[in-house]
Amino acid sequence: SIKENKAEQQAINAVPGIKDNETRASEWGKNYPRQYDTYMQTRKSEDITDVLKQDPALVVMWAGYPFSKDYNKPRGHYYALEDNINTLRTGAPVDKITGPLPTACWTCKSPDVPRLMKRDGELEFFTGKWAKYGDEVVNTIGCGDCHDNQTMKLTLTREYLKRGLDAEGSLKTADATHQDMRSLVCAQCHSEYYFKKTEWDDKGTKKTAMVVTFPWNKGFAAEKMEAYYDELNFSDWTHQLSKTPMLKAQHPDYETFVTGVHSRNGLACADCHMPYVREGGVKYSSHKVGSPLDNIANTCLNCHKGTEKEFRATIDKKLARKNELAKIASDVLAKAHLEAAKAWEAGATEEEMKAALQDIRHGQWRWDYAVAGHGAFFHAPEEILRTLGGSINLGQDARLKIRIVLAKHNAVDYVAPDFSTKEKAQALVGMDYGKLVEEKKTFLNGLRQEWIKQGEAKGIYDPESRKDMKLKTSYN
Amino acid sequence: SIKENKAEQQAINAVPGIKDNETRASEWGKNYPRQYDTYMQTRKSEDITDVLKQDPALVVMWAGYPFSKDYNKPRGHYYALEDNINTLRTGAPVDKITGPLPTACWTCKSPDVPRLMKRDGELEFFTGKWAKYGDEVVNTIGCGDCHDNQTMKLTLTREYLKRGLDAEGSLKTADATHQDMRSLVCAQCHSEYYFKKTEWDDKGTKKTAMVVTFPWNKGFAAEKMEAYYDELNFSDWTHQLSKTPMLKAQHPDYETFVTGVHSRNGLACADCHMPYVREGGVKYSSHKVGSPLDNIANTCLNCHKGTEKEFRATIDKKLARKNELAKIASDVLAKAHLEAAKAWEAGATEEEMKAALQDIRHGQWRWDYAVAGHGAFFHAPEEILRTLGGSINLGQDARLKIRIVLAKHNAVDYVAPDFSTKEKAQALVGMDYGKLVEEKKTFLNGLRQEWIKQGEAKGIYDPESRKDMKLKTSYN
Amino acid sequence: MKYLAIFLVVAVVAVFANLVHESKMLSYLSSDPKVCITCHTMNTHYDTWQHSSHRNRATCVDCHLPRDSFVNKMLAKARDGYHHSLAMTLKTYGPNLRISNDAARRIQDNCISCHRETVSQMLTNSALYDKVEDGRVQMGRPCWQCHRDVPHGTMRNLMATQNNFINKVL
Ligand code: HEC
Ligand code: HEC
Ligand code: HEC
Ligand code: HEC
Ligand code: HEC
Ligand code: HEC
Ligand code: HEC
Ligand code: HEC
Ligand code: HEC
Ligand code: HEC
Ligand code: HEC
Ligand code: HEC
Ligand code: HEC
Ligand code: HEC
Ligand SMILES: [Ca+2]
Ligand SMILES: [Ca+2]
Repeated sequence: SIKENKAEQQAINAVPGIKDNETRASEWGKNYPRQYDTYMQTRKSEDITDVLKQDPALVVMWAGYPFSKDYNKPRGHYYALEDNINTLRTGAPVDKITGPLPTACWTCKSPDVPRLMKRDGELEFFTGKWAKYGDEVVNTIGCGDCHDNQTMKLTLTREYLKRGLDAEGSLKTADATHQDMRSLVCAQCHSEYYFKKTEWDDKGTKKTAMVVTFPWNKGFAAEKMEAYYDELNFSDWTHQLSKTPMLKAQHPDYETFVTGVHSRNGLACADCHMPYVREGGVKYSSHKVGSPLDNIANTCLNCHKGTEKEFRATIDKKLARKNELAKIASDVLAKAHLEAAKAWEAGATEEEMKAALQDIRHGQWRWDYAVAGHGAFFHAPEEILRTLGGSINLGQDARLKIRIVLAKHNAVDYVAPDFSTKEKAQALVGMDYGKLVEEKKTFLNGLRQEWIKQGEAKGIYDPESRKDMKLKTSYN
Repeated sequence: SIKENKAEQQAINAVPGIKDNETRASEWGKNYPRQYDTYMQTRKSEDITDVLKQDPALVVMWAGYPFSKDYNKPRGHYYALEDNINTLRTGAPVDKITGPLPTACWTCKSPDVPRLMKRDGELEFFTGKWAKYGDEVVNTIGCGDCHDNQTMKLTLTREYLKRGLDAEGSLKTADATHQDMRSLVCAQCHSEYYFKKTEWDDKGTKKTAMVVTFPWNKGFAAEKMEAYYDELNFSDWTHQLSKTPMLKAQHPDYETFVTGVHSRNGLACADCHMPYVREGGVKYSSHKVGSPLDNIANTCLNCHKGTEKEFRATIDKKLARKNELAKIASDVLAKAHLEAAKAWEAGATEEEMKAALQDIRHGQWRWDYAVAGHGAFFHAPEEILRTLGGSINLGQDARLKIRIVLAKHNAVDYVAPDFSTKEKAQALVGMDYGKLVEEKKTFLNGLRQEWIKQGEAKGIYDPESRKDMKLKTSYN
Repeated sequence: MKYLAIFLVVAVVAVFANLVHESKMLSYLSSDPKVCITCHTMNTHYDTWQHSSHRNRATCVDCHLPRDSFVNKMLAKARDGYHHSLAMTLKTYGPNLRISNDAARRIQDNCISCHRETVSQMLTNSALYDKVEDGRVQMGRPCWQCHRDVPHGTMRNLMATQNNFINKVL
């Protein structure tokens, strides 16, 4: 009522009292119940969408790389840590030093990460295997990832973002405005990265850190990052079938967003993904970071006229356009890998294959850049379609070159085998999927349970953060 | 002052007194001086931009078709008739029955066309060679193309548009609103067309008309029109090099515009290309149909915030994206034609080539659809980039298939020759350009001059409409 | 039943009286824009108007209420006043208010009445057609399809005017 509104307008601005290094959201939430409640609602986005099943070509394209084992669409922040631990990508370590992945894989999953970086130093944090910190990284993405505990100001808790921004140059960290910060807190994680091998000296001991690094020195565009990687002669892995030195793009959400119309009009991620909501006379940011389409009335319609239905239709159309070109590209690239494998088998030389492999590297990079950011079809539709057009061209160029090699080795009629289901594709690349799942389950029932207990014992783990968690994976 | 304004207002509302079938703009202009003055300013857009020079691949892609001889970017409506007569495409007829082109080529160049359609009947109008009406189609695009002479209401003077709209179905002619009409008058000409061969009976004599027809029955998208043409087994010509039954897309401005964001928000062509301007106290429609960028303040900035510089930058970026993919596509397709020619030469069979030629047909159609509307990169950037992505894929698919055929005929190493300049490309397709120009000049100094004189004699020609006209062509 | 009826009547009167008091409803009879912002839901619109070219040219009622006759004006005012009060009390409104068809028609009439000279050619043009895009408004096309910023700007969420009239929790 009108009277209530007046009262509510006054009842605000409680003074925070949050301990340093507090990583438990429920503790912060005591002071900020509205933000906490909405934050906890990210668990409503709980469905697993298996991308490898949707487009099995990806299994072929990533052969020899963890992504070929398991890759899903993102869910709510509530699940970030859980999914990281459950994915087949992180494998089944049995102790602190078994792999396959490095500590860096925790980086974007928890506020325990900045805590550990402070405690152990950034280089030590990035040294060793993932399992090393299993009993320390115990809370999913939370307040401490984005806020300063003293002032509640938005803050960057990851140094590598600051280094990335400063190297890129168009927005130096020191110049970031409040509105910029409403995007940059997201850019800490929603950006393309690679692990930079860094030798360092720990009081006399030589160690090797795998430091999360943003490849931004030459710019944000697909071609610019490609040039950066080429110059370093960097590759994420060598493709199992085609032997191409490959690049993997991971969610360049921020980099593509800035090319889009909303960024050019001054919007930040939080404008759509954390819109202001009103309760009585009070407004606050919804911390239910998720699809803005769940709340079109309070996001799009703040600035646009039209109906929810119209906006859904517009977005569907954009998605369909992206999917059309992305599907062409993945089909072309998967075939290129298989045809290259055949060429090697038929006796092709490195010299003969070199140019084609370079095309595969660049073509697949562009495709990945365009699709790995799941929102980019909307954030930056034109840039994405442009990049996919380039990807298709390079992929086909590679196939043309390989076809000539095949002809020279008497295999001009080779037809790539069928990879139309996830199972067929996994069989093609010789993956023992059953075994991966078995090992993973052993890990989940064993070491993983230990981690929870140890976290609890140390008093850093927040049981609230996994309340009613159900095991949902692509394989169970 | 207010007094002045009132006076001006009365002048503008004067009752028109325009004769039926009046095609001379200066006569209409006596009643509507503001509209006439701005209309005459379309002559300020006078520069010829030779597209074949910009991208010589087009000469190869259109080999055997008039477009390979001469193709420029559009200029102002003031030049429509002039350019139609001057282009090498219309050749050098010597009398009323020499070709190469049909009467249909006048269709979108003059208000004399609806006059003749009324006088002779639509089918008679579309029968015979272009030169047949050289002394009747004498005034460039003018008032009578868009307005009713009694009421000044916007009106559709071309029946084929009505047939097209009704067949397509999403906007039936009878349902067109005032705002729709502000686009539909343009759609009479700014649409993709083909000449439908139509046998008819002229009081006992069998005649064949080439009727301008819009291929819209299945929809406006590139794929839909393609399906329409495929179903009819229609082709505009058979490619000189690759022997492909080709399709030519001409300026699908309207069809692509409707997929874009401005159309979805209810805008019409006239909103940007004929913005309201204010003189004294009254707003009227600028009839200087041209680039809205000449008047950003009255167009974009009327609805958008921002600076002229920002809008120019946005548009440049869109253009660069389109150009990037369009250049890839034209390069791929030109090579496909040359490689196909080589395959034929090496002894390929129809059976071997069939699938590849189908890919060329579809790939080039999509490219043409995307680029032939010169504003589509802005009107509908996403649809254009999507279509170009598909074009590149099909073009490369064709090349892959042809490469296999080449391999079978011992020509796997064939490299397409250089077509990097207009001259080289014309030489490649064996065009005697010098001769074309000579013949054209003879025509321009001979028959063409006759036409003007006869028009004058008949009292239908408006000398004002060519006041200070300078001969500008790509070849002089 | 009888008691229930009496209770209901009393309740309705009480609610209404409270409403009249709390919302300073009687002040609605004035044409001072400040009247409209007795409800915080109108703050954004007040604020955007106040920063607009029309600040010194037209008040809320100049655009939003009929200007043809005093009776129509008062009738519309009563209707809107009732509707808005009810919505305010029951909180049936969302973060973005949308102009009603009736109100759109009135506004357009008012734009035209002030700018009749300027738009006379447009009126003449539109008079030629029966089928128009937007049947709600005179001329078939709202002025604010082009003049998108007049006078409220394009962003009108009730929380859009930062910190002015509504407190942000921290
Ligand atoms: C500490 C790292 C981190 C930060 C900071 C972060 N994210 Fe995320 N975000 C993730 C991870 C990891 C996931 C995937 C979680 C999963 O699928 O388990 C994710 C998922 C999402 C999703 C998908 C949610 C769904 O329901 O599908 C959206 C949208 C999103 N983030 C937006 C944002 C925005 C906007 C910000 C800043 C306001 C932000 N993120 C900040 C790491 C982060
Ligand atoms: C720089 C930040 C960053 C790093 C480093 C990072 N991630 Fe993520 N991760 C994200 C973001 C952001 C998302 C959600 C975005 C998406 O996939 O669309 C995500 C999503 C996920 C998901 C859920 C979706 C899926 O792919 O199934 C898993 C699992 C995951 N990451 C595992 C890993 C592993 C394993 C590593 C190390 C190899 C890693 N992450 C390194 C930021 C990061
Ligand atoms: C993914 C990043 C992210 C996480 C995690 C996060 N916040 Fe926020 N928070 C934001 C952003 C962005 C804003 C908007 C700040 C602004 O515009 O001033 C914000 C604003 C706030 C505000 C200021 C008032 C408001 O609502 O705008 C409070 C209080 C707050 N958050 C508390 C929390 C608490 C408590 C948690 C943990 C339960 C949390 N935040 C987790 C990003 C985050
Ligand atoms: C804070 C304001 C704001 C919000 C919130 C907002 N937009 Fe926009 N949007 C803009 C601006 C500004 C433009 C640029 C066009 C213009 O100047 O009007 C734009 C352009 C667009 C376009 C045309 C460009 C294109 O890519 O096709 C679409 C579609 C669009 N927005 C959809 C949405 C959707 C869907 C949402 C909600 C998820 C949304 N917008 C949220 C301000 C906003
Ligand atoms: C103008 C509104 C708007 C802005 C600003 C915006 N987004 Fe989005 N975002 C969307 C929409 C709409 C989607 C599509 C949601 C869907 O498909 O359900 C989306 C999707 C996403 C997704 C994928 C979610 C999923 O589950 O597939 C991520 C991640 C994401 N955005 C992160 C970001 C980040 C990070 C930023 C800032 C750099 C940002 N967004 C800025 C509107 C916006
Ligand atoms: C009778 C046919 C016809 C009609 C009707 C017509 N056009 Fe054109 N238009 C043409 C032709 C032909 C040209 C090319 C003239 C040339 O290059 O000689 C052209 C050129 C143009 C150009 C390029 C001008 C320049 O300076 O570059 C624009 C823009 C344009 N038309 C827009 C429109 C719009 C908007 C409408 C409706 C309001 C319209 N046209 C109606 C036939 C027409
Ligand atoms: C359905 C309408 C229509 C028909 C039929 C048509 N044109 Fe055009 N013509 C246009 C439009 C619209 C333009 C301007 C658009 C553009 O090229 O971007 C144009 C532009 C031109 C130009 C100037 C630009 C250039 O290409 O050099 C010439 C010359 C021309 N046409 C010749 C012809 C000839 C020859 C024919 C018959 C084969 C023909 N036109 C048939 C509508 C038409
Ligand atoms: C290419 C199409 C086209 C041509 C050619 C054309 N007009 Fe128009 N004319 C329009 C459009 C569109 C309008 C806007 C009508 C509306 O919105 O009701 C218009 C409006 C008018 C109006 C109404 C007043 C106004 O300015 O809005 C007059 C008078 C007029 N034109 C006169 C002429 C005269 C005289 C000529 C020849 C010199 C001419 N027109 C040529 C398309 C054209
Ligand atoms: C929202 C504004 C807008 C609308 C509405 C619009 N256009 Fe355009 N149009 C443009 C802009 C901007 C350009 C690019 C001009 C340039 O590059 O100089 C353009 C370019 C063109 C060109 C190419 C001109 C040249 O010389 O290259 C033609 C032809 C054209 N438009 C016709 C149309 C037609 C027909 C319609 C309606 C079906 C239409 N336009 C609707 C803004 C618009
Ligand atoms: C199709 C777009 C469009 C529509 C609809 C439209 N206008 Fe305009 N209006 C314009 C343009 C463009 C100008 C700028 C003319 C100039 O400055 O030369 C303008 C100018 C004006 C001006 C003069 C502004 C100044 O700077 O002095 C007024 C007043 C105005 N319009 C009122 C209206 C009213 C009232 C309506 C509705 C009845 C309306 N307009 C509908 C496009 C439009
Ligand atoms: C009569 C109003 C109007 C005019 C005139 C207009 N626009 Fe728009 N424009 C819109 C609307 C409405 C949108 C959709 C976004 C929204 O809802 O805010 C839009 C969207 C856009 C966008 C974002 C979509 C995209 O394709 O990237 C750009 C850029 C844009 N306009 C540029 C221009 C330019 C350049 C001009 C002048 C040639 C222009 N506009 C003229 C109303 C207009
Ligand atoms: C009692 C509080 C209150 C006062 C005082 C008030 N409004 Fe409102 N108004 C509202 C509410 C609540 C809504 C939302 C109604 C809805 O969404 O159904 C609203 C909606 C509107 C609308 C959009 C709906 C429509 O009717 O078209 C307009 C316009 C409007 N108000 C104008 C005014 C003007 C002008 C004044 C001053 C004369 C005013 N209001 C005074 C509370 C108020
Ligand atoms: C110059 C004319 C004008 C004045 C003065 C004006 N308005 Fe409006 N108002 C409009 C128009 C036009 C719209 C419709 C906007 C739309 O639909 O985009 C509108 C819409 C509204 C709405 C509906 C919400 C919406 O965004 O559509 C409210 C509420 C409103 N006005 C309140 C006010 C208040 C309160 C005042 C005075 C402080 C005021 N208006 C002054 C022209 C005016
Ligand atoms: C009570 C009278 C009145 C009403 C109602 C009114 N205006 Fe105005 N408007 C004015 C005056 C006075 C000016 C200043 C005129 C001048 O300087 O020539 C003005 C200026 C303008 C301008 C030019 C300044 C600018 O902001 O661009 C536009 C456009 C305009 N009005 C449009 C509208 C529209 C649209 C509406 C209806 C939504 C409207 N007006 C309603 C009196 C009014
Ligand atoms: Ca990477
Ligand atoms: Ca055609």
